[in-house]
Amino acid sequence: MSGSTIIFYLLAALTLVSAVLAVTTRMIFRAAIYLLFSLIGIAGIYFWLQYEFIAAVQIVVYVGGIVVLIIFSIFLTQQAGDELPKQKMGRQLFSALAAFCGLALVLLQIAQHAFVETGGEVVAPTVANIGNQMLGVNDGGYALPFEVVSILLLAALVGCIVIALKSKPEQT
Amino acid sequence: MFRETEIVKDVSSIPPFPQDAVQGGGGAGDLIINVGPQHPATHGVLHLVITLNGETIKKVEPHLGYIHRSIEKMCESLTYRQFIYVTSRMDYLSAHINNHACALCVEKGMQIEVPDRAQVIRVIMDELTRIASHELWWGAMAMDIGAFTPFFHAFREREKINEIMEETCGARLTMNYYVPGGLRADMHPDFQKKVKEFIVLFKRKIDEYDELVTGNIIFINRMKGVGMLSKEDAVSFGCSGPAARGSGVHCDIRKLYPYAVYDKVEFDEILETGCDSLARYMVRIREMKQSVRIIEQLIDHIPEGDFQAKTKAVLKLPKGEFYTRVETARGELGVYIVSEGATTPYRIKFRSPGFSNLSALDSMARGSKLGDLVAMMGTLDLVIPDIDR
Amino acid sequence: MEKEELKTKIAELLPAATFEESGEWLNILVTPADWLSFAGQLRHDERLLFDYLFCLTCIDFKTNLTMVYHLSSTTFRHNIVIKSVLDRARPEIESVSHIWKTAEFHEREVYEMFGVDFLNHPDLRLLILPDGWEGKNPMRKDFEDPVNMIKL
Amino acid sequence: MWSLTNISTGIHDWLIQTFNPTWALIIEMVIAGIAVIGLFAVLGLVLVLMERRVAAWMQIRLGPNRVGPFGLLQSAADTVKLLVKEGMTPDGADKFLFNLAPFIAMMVAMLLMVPIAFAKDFQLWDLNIGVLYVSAVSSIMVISILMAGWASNNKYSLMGAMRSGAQIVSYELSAGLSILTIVVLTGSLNINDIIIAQADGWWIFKGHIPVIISFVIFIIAVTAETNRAPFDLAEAESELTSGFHTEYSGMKFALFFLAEYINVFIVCAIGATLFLGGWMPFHIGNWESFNHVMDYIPSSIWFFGKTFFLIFVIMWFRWTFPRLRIDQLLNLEWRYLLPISMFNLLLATAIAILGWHF
Repeated sequence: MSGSTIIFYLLAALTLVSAVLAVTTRMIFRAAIYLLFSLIGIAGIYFWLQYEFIAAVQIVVYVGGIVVLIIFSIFLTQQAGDELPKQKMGRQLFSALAAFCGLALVLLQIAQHAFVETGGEVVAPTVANIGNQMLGVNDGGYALPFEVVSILLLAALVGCIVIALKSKPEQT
Repeated sequence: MFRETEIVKDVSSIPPFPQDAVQGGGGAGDLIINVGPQHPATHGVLHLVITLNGETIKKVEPHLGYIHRSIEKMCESLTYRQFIYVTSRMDYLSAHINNHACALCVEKGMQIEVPDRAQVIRVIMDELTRIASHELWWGAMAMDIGAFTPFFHAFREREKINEIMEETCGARLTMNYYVPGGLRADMHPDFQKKVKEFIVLFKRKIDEYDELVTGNIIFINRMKGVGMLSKEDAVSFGCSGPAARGSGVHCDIRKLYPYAVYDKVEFDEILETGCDSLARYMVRIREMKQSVRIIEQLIDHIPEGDFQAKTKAVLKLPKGEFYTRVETARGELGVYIVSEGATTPYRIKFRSPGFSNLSALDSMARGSKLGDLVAMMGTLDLVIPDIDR
Repeated sequence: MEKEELKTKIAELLPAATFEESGEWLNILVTPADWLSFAGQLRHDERLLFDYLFCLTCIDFKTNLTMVYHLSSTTFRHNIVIKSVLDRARPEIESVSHIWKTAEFHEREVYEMFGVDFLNHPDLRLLILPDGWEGKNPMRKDFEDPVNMIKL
Repeated sequence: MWSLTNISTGIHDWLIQTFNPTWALIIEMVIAGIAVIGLFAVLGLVLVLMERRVAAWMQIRLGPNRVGPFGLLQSAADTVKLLVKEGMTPDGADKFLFNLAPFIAMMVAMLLMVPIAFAKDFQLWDLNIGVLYVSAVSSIMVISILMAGWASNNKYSLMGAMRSGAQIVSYELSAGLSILTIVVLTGSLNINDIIIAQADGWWIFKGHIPVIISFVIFIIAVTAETNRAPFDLAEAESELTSGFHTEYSGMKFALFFLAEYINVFIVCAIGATLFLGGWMPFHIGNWESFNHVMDYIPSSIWFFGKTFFLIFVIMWFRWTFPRLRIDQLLNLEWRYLLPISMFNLLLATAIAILGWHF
């Protein structure tokens, strides 16, 4: 086993173990932190694949944005140190079933499709290439999805501001 | 209660902080925090229970008594010569002025004529004390706001005053220099020279203070419109001193009810009408300059003569009630002596400026941010032993 | 306003008051029952306007407790002293904290030190003494604390 | 000429010749790790001493002057003190997260060392997205503060953490935008490319006013991001005693303390790299003779000189300004810095496209 493989397995283990812990822990803040580790593990795998740009974006968006958002909502709603109540048996069974179905689906897909080596030339994932691809309007360009997503985000932002402005007069 | 004789073995027997005792607070989403008794913002053992909604203050409730020494009760068993020295420990930053108030009260009761020399030296000492106190306030307040450096700059000049005090009174903080009828000892031969040197230095340095802090945009933003205390409220809360003069209340005892030689010197009563923390800040800064002005007028004209009037060995105040008030660095200090004709006061009450000023804190702080609270406490210039007594 | 003028004015407002002129300021003796309405008049009367309560305290004369209010006017600069004799066994007087806001703290101090009960005080709790203090009032003359008090 | 490059290439060549590639890589990693930890320790000691000396100088006092010659060993003595102190975990705290938080802070600070070019060709990993990497990884920093604030089960800590979270998330925007100004002018995210692009003059001199504006905004934003005064609301000791690290003691506190200083070093290093040319000596256009004279000063001295100059500036802020209030802090970012830096970025883009820079 080469050093590179060991690193891969370590990262994969970090991702999986913290993902499992994130759903099994009954302390909500810890769950958020385990989720964070899981996301960092994924970013690590991107680094391992030498997709540095994707890895950095993964950290910026998920760690710097989403997890901080989750933590803030925990701060504003929860009491420190409280454990969540234990879930009912039925719910536990249902979620286990759902998780198993998801896993089965993924495994099925992997089993059905063979991984073929691409014969084409290797495209270096440099920033310039990513930029060209992202804003390209030619074949394989992502300009339209990019713009659609930004409009979606803009709509979400405007919605947030509207909600934030609305709740003010109610308090007083 | 934990007396010295009892040793607390079981930590769990110590009652918790009175979090549930807060009235009107504790609603949903409210956060109750204890600022003090050990907290960097309180400059002493003051305990504030603050109800917060987010960063916004809903209620401030002071809990006092951590340094209460029952000075009033103590004075009931001390003679009229002795009790003056206890008052140096009240507002330790204006020890001279506290002593002055007590000495004045005893002199009023005994109808002692204080020699001119003692009067003039007393006023110079009082004003030096005021400068020293305001300097310490300036440094400590800047530190509350987050600027550390002014503290050391202020202490550099305060040290000069302390040296002058040390030479003449033998002490640096709790001076005990005044006795009924005059002064305990004559001034040090170098006194005049040193005071003049200090004044020359200080006039230069006070402009430096303005450059360092007063003109700073962050500082002005932190102070302006913070801790509004309207003129009516200031009077109603019994505020006095710079805290009230920042709201435009004409309350300088040195002008209204002149004592010692304050009616013979020229100085201005500083009034600001901003009603906010910046106004209170400016009052103190400008007051230091007025104090310098008073000292300048007197330092070359200290009359010759006795420094102490001839008094009887045992002082006995006639039966009756005597009230004197002086202007300390924090405001109006009243001394109320009820005498039954004995060698000790029957009842003595110190109307301390800090106690009344503190009572205005709650109404000032409501609705402002937690960060503003330190600015307000800074500009009220609270000295905790003065409040607790 | 001079002492005499003040005296006539106050005699108009409260005929039951008794005066004492030995001290520096005019001393007025009122009964606890009269105090609240009289205080309101002192504060709001256009010729008196006593808006500055600069000292509020209590004296234990062993036979009775005497409340002492030092009042001043920031407009006319006159001072008076109000006294009210309370029953030592059950000292009670109306609170004036809604007339002069500073009275709130001073009354709390007098409450714990002398045990005077201020009626209608918004928040009559211990201020200086530690929580859970029970028993006697430290500033009364008969207070004994063998542990902490040193008798000279 | 003596330089760090020769040492590093020498070691690399020797390792490649002596061991097989896997082992050579592992040994190189170990050496790099030890070097980073060593640099950490040294930087921590130096910066703490420097802070105290700068503070003392501004406050007309002497500062540490007893331990060792000129007090140079003071911070070593402090470290020993902190190491042997009891590290307490408060009752009611979430012990796992409470103990984890300082290590996260430390790890983030260590990870940030990766793309920094300390001297010519002396870098741990020449990432092609170096600048993006720094701003991405530094965003994990906020997690450690939030974690510490939450896990302490202390209201002061929680409030400090909330403040710090709001502050860091906001100021990351302007810091990022002012970094982008340089990225736009250079056309690369790679730190080495950015430095090479400054061979004929540092960006601050040849980038016209937009670069100067973004430099100022960068310094303000990173001061806020590292929780330094006048933006030290997260640990405003006159309001929140010590903010998020109120409950920490002993070595765990020291780790937070150290991480703060290392972060200051890193942001200053990034600032020096982007705006002041990193290890690039002071060059003026194509004036070969002058440039050649400047090249005689080793590149590491240029780098550390610039970085420590910026660190001094940030320390100067701390000992001069009063602290802002939380709403003023956020207003400053959202009302002033962010719009200015957005407009500034547009301006810089126009300059880059039209080729107006020198």
